[in-house]
Amino acid sequence: MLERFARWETALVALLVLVAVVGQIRTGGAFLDGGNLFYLGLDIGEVALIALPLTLVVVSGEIDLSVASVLGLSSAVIGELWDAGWTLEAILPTVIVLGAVCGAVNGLLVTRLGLPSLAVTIGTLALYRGLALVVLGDRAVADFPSSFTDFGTTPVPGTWLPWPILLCAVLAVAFAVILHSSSFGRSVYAIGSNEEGARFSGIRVKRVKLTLFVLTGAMSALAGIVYTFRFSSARADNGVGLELAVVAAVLLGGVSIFGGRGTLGGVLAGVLLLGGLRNVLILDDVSTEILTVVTGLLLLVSVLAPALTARVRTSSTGRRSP
Amino acid sequence: MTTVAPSRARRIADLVGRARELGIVVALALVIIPTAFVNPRFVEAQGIRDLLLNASVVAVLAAGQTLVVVTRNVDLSVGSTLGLSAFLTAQTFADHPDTPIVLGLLVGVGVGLVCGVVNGLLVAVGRVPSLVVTLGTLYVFRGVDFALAQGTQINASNLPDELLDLGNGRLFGVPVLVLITLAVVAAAALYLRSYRSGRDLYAIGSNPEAAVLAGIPVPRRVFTAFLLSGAVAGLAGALWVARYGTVDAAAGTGLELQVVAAVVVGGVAIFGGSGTVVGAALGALLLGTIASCLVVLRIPAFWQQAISGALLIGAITVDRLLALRLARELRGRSDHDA
Amino acid sequence: MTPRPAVTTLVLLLSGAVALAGCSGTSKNSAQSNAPAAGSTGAADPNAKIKEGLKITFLPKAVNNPYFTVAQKGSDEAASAIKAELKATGPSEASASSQVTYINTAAQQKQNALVLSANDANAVAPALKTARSQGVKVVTFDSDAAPDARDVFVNQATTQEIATIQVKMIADATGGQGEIAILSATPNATNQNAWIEIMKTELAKPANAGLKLVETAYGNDDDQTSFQKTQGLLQAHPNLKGIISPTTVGVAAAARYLSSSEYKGKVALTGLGTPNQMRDYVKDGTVKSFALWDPSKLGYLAVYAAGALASGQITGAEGEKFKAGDLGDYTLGAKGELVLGPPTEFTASNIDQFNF
Amino acid sequence: MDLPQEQPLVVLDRVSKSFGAVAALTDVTLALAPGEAHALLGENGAGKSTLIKTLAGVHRPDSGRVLVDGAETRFSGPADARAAGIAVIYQEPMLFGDLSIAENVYTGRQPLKTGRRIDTKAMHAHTAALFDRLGVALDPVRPARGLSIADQQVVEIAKALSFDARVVVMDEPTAALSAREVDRLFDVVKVLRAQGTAVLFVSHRLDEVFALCQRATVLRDGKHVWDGALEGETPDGLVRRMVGRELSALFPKQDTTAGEVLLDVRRLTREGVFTDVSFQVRAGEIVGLSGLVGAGRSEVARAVFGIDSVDAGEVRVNGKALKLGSPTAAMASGIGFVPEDRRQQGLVVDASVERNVALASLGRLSRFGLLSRGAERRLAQDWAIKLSIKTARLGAPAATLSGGNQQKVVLAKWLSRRPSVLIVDEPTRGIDVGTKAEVHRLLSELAGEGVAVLMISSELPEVLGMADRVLVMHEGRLVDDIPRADATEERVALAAAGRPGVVS
Repeated sequence: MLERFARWETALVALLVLVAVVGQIRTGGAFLDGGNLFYLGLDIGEVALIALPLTLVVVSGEIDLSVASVLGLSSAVIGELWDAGWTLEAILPTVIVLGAVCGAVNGLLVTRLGLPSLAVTIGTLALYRGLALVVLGDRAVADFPSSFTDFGTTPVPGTWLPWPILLCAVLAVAFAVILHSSSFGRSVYAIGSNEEGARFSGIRVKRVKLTLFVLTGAMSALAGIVYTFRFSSARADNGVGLELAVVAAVLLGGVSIFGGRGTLGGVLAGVLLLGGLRNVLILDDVSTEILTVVTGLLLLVSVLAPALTARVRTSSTGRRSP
Repeated sequence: MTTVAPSRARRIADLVGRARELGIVVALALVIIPTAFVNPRFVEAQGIRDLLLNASVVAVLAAGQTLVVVTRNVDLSVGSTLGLSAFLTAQTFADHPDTPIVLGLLVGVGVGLVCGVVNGLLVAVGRVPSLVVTLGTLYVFRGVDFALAQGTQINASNLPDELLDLGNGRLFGVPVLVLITLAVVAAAALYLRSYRSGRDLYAIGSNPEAAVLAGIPVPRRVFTAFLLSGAVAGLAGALWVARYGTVDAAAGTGLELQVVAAVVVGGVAIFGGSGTVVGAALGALLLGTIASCLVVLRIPAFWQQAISGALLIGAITVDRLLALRLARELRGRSDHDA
Repeated sequence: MTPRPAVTTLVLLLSGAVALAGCSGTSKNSAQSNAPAAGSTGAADPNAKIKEGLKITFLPKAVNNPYFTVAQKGSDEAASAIKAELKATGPSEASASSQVTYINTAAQQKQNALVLSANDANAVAPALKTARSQGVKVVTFDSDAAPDARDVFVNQATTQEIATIQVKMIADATGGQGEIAILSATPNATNQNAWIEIMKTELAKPANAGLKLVETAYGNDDDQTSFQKTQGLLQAHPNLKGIISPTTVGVAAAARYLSSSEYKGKVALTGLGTPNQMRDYVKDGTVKSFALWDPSKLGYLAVYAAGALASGQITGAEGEKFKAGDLGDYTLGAKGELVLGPPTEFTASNIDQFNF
Repeated sequence: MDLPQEQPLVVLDRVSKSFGAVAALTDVTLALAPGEAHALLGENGAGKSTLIKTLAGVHRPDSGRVLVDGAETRFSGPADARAAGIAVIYQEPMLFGDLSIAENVYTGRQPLKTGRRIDTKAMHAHTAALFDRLGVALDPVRPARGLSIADQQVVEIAKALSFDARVVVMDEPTAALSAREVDRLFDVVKVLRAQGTAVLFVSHRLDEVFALCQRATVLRDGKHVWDGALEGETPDGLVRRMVGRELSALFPKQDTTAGEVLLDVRRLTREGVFTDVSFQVRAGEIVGLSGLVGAGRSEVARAVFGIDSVDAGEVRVNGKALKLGSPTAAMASGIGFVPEDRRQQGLVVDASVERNVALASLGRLSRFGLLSRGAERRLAQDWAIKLSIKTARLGAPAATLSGGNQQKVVLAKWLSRRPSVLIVDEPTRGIDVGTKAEVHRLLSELAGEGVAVLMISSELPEVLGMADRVLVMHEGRLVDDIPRADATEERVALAAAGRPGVVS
């Protein structure tokens, strides 16, 4: 029972509540205002979309730093194809497939050649962003019809809920089911805790990992679509640096960088906490630099706290086995 | 366990070890020679000097990063450390124009040391994965930098001429900055090759568990690696000021990925245990040279990043294939016992 | 074990999400134009007094850009003159979208006016429109947003003036003969691209027939990149005689490279720069002349315009007039555009009179 | 031989050490005198490893004292133990694969020249000299990666020689050595003893113990059972002390009649690992696979199960050809595999017991990819009862269980799939005697139900007691196939040493 209280996810939710309460007081009620929540939702949309599959990737013991570049590449391709006269109905599935292909390249390099995913995706981080520049160059394509850009700029009628968040919520349920209630998800955890053990239990480690990278690529492309419509601007440099924000959110959500541990709920709480804190601080006119520092500190706390509590726990009960 | 055909196993290992540095030198030649054909200016004195100067800051950082990476860790905060150190160094010179140059450089190194201590303590004592720690301090150091800078920029006109001469001056025709870089690389290489604590870093990265059993003070050594990486990044910050003369809070943003790329291209195993400082520095030179070549060859700027990325992936792939080959050779060689 | 079904489910969901985005074929050609501009509401009352206690947000491209730090000084002066409450805020990196959060926040905080320099004319437009619909008056300065997304644009000088003066300066410095190159900011920068277009027209004129533009490079408004791009330009074009850098970051970096290289004095440089950054290079002969407006005056005028808008003195229609404190009277041009005045040309003889 | 009478070099005095709730050592006393070779005996799990690690400074005792030269000493880490002159050679040596052999020998103690720089030349020369003394020809400059276990051990011994260790602890050093190598090792030990070094020798081969050692200490269940001179003792007597009961009480293999051939391995070859391995296992049969560590036994099992790829050969299960290189295919064909390394390969130790039990049955437990937790729990409960797995709750991480119960979880994972062929690799390593008997009974029952069991084991008594047939491997080849009636300790040992069928 005590363990349950000591869980990181519980701490995150408590922090979220704290941020909401303090934010509400400090901003004179502006924080929990529907309009503000709408903007908050818009701001975290892309990060949340990418964090979903990335959670699975990190739980499996790998990492993908190329996500923001896939987002940029998909945005650039949307712009280029739109300029070439394609219909959006054709462009969007194409772009998602393209994202999946990008993910597959990462996945194949990691699983077939046995390369460390950190190094591979630092490489494709540069490669995909470079391809985005090759595709769209210095152009910015902005003349998308409002029937599509409204998706990124207006709430679901009658609510303050932004469309991307609705999409995100649906997908979050899907991903939560996959990670926590499917045999696939169970395999992901097993691989992350003990890849060798998983292999000895007949789990197709390579195939699972490849699937995760493909999913991440496709979701990053989807985030690219959302991003493009939200700003009604397709550019090659869309989302530069977003990978750090996503990784930070995933780690803050309590996913172990070594794999095998973490929950999707925790990650969503992490995304909300980072986004909410940012929103409160900006509303409260706290300067940008403090924001950066707070992000970094939260990240440090997220890994330090479990490490320290674990050490306190083991020192009180003693180590289990040699 | 009779004779192990020693010379052969050794030869293969040696070859693969050196193949990396050789490979980079060959790659450099492959890049430079055609470019020089198209545009002879590229290999004139000014062109060569520019190549070396462009690579020098990244090479210095790569030397520090190598110390960390061989221990199976990584320091992603170097870009932010450099930025913070660059700004504080520049501010010191701007506020006290009479500061002796060496003292100013020491300010930079000191700032880097402090950052390194923070990283080192968190990783070695807090026993938290370095990737996460340094990702966190990447934000924290940059935030502190922003907070201190408050949107100001320090320009060449605020800086003493002696400092700027350091960035642009030459000694026997070689830019001073390049000489400093060479010195840092040589010192780090010597440390890793010829000092016990330096060899310990390889041992830790090669087999952390065995390192503990062998009585190596693992936390202390890892701490030292981060400390040195921080100090080197601090020095790089001071050199940055000397080189560019203009510093604001954003200096060095995103540099960490370039540095990691240089280290990996230079043949340092991302999971520790092997690789040399010279290789990493050559990796930095190769990446910088390719970028310059593309400009000179008038390849559209947009292609440059894609080509660097492809190169990085190519490098680690070749590495991996070579390593597999080596492992197979060694396995074959030790099954002897006839 | 069978991972298949779970994954299939997800793929279906993903495609569903895409299908959700639209049903019939929508292409560039079939698309209708965007919704009409919000337009100005109500009529201007030229005699209205500027209200006291207006809440104005000042949003630069990025908070750590020295150019905007200077502009902010001017806006602070103007704000205290009209007794407005000015709040400066903004992102730490000048990315296309990072400003949107701050625009939303300004609307959320019920500010009376927002004064901003847009990182991307289109990316900020939807947020600005929403803000305007909530009663926030929007003034852009330095770099415009889509015209239907703001009330007034305070231009530093007309595009024509800025382009012309730079071509004139490079012609003077090179003697009107030889290859020249442009070192710009980011490839998407609205201002720079507009100026470069006009520069090209100017260069096509018979008077400038001796000048040949060989390349446009982008330094991304980053000191190091600009520095290295300058190097690249010089190596790629051995006969290069001059560089125009219409951005303060680029011109300073280029000057810094030239002054320390063998090209010093052989390759001319001009562009837009701040006197403090360029002083040394003008004095050591690397740069003969460069131009700029006074950013602090730009900020000053922008805040006055915001005050006038928020008080109903003007609405953004062409021909409306208002008094901008020490700067005197201004008249709005077409599409709600204000022009600060012609740029100042700085040379060794006058540079010491300026400090910004 | 006279017992040395001087003051002991090192004494462990009533040392206790526990990990969590498990007491690994209780009041154990051990004294090592100069010039003696002292055997440390006990079954797997008796506490030998913990005792060695205490001597090595890895573990700090919870109570009791460590005396060096009569003075109480505290080792705060391995470096302290080494400084006190204690060298430990682990069963599977811990070398730095990326570093050269010479550097492995001189880690942290490299010879220096001016400016405190490492004198590489001297280091290589010293290492070569050490290898000369040991009579081996290893190249000091080559990297340690890829060395055979025997060679790695030589490196470790050279390391001990290099700092003139006064106490050398050898943890089953001969397990992976050929007879000639063992002779050479014994020569080295004699040299060490002549220099006044104390050698603590851990081995399961009692003939070696009697050949080499003068005194012995026997541990059982973490407690000191006996110590004294070996003169006058018999192997049987020692085994009784180690086991605490008669041998016949163990290994209850029922007699069964062998049925169809279920597992048929034909000319399986993985280059550099094993060559041309062919054998069959029939329904109801337990086939022992014996041989020295490193002879290729586990590697054959891994290849059959599809973990490693093979270069030639085929495997048929129940008459059908098996797609090699795919554990999934092996499982589908009815093979179950309890691997050698329980913590690394058998279990996901951080995951709960029920998840571990269900791990190999995920496909059967889910519909449309969605896992039924109820079915998972029922499966785990069912098997926890069948195998009497002792755990507080099924949701507890597998890491919290004792070794024996962990092994039962691994068995449950595979048995729940109802395999027709079960491969077990060292099924009783490191588990207590009681559980060991349970595992044996279980294997016997399975065979009785018609399962074909292939059992790899390094414990000869276990193999001899359980197996219907014993296959023996030597250096990657199958060298002997001995029916139960002819299987004697001597014959198996000779075959394992590469001299099959030369029983007089």
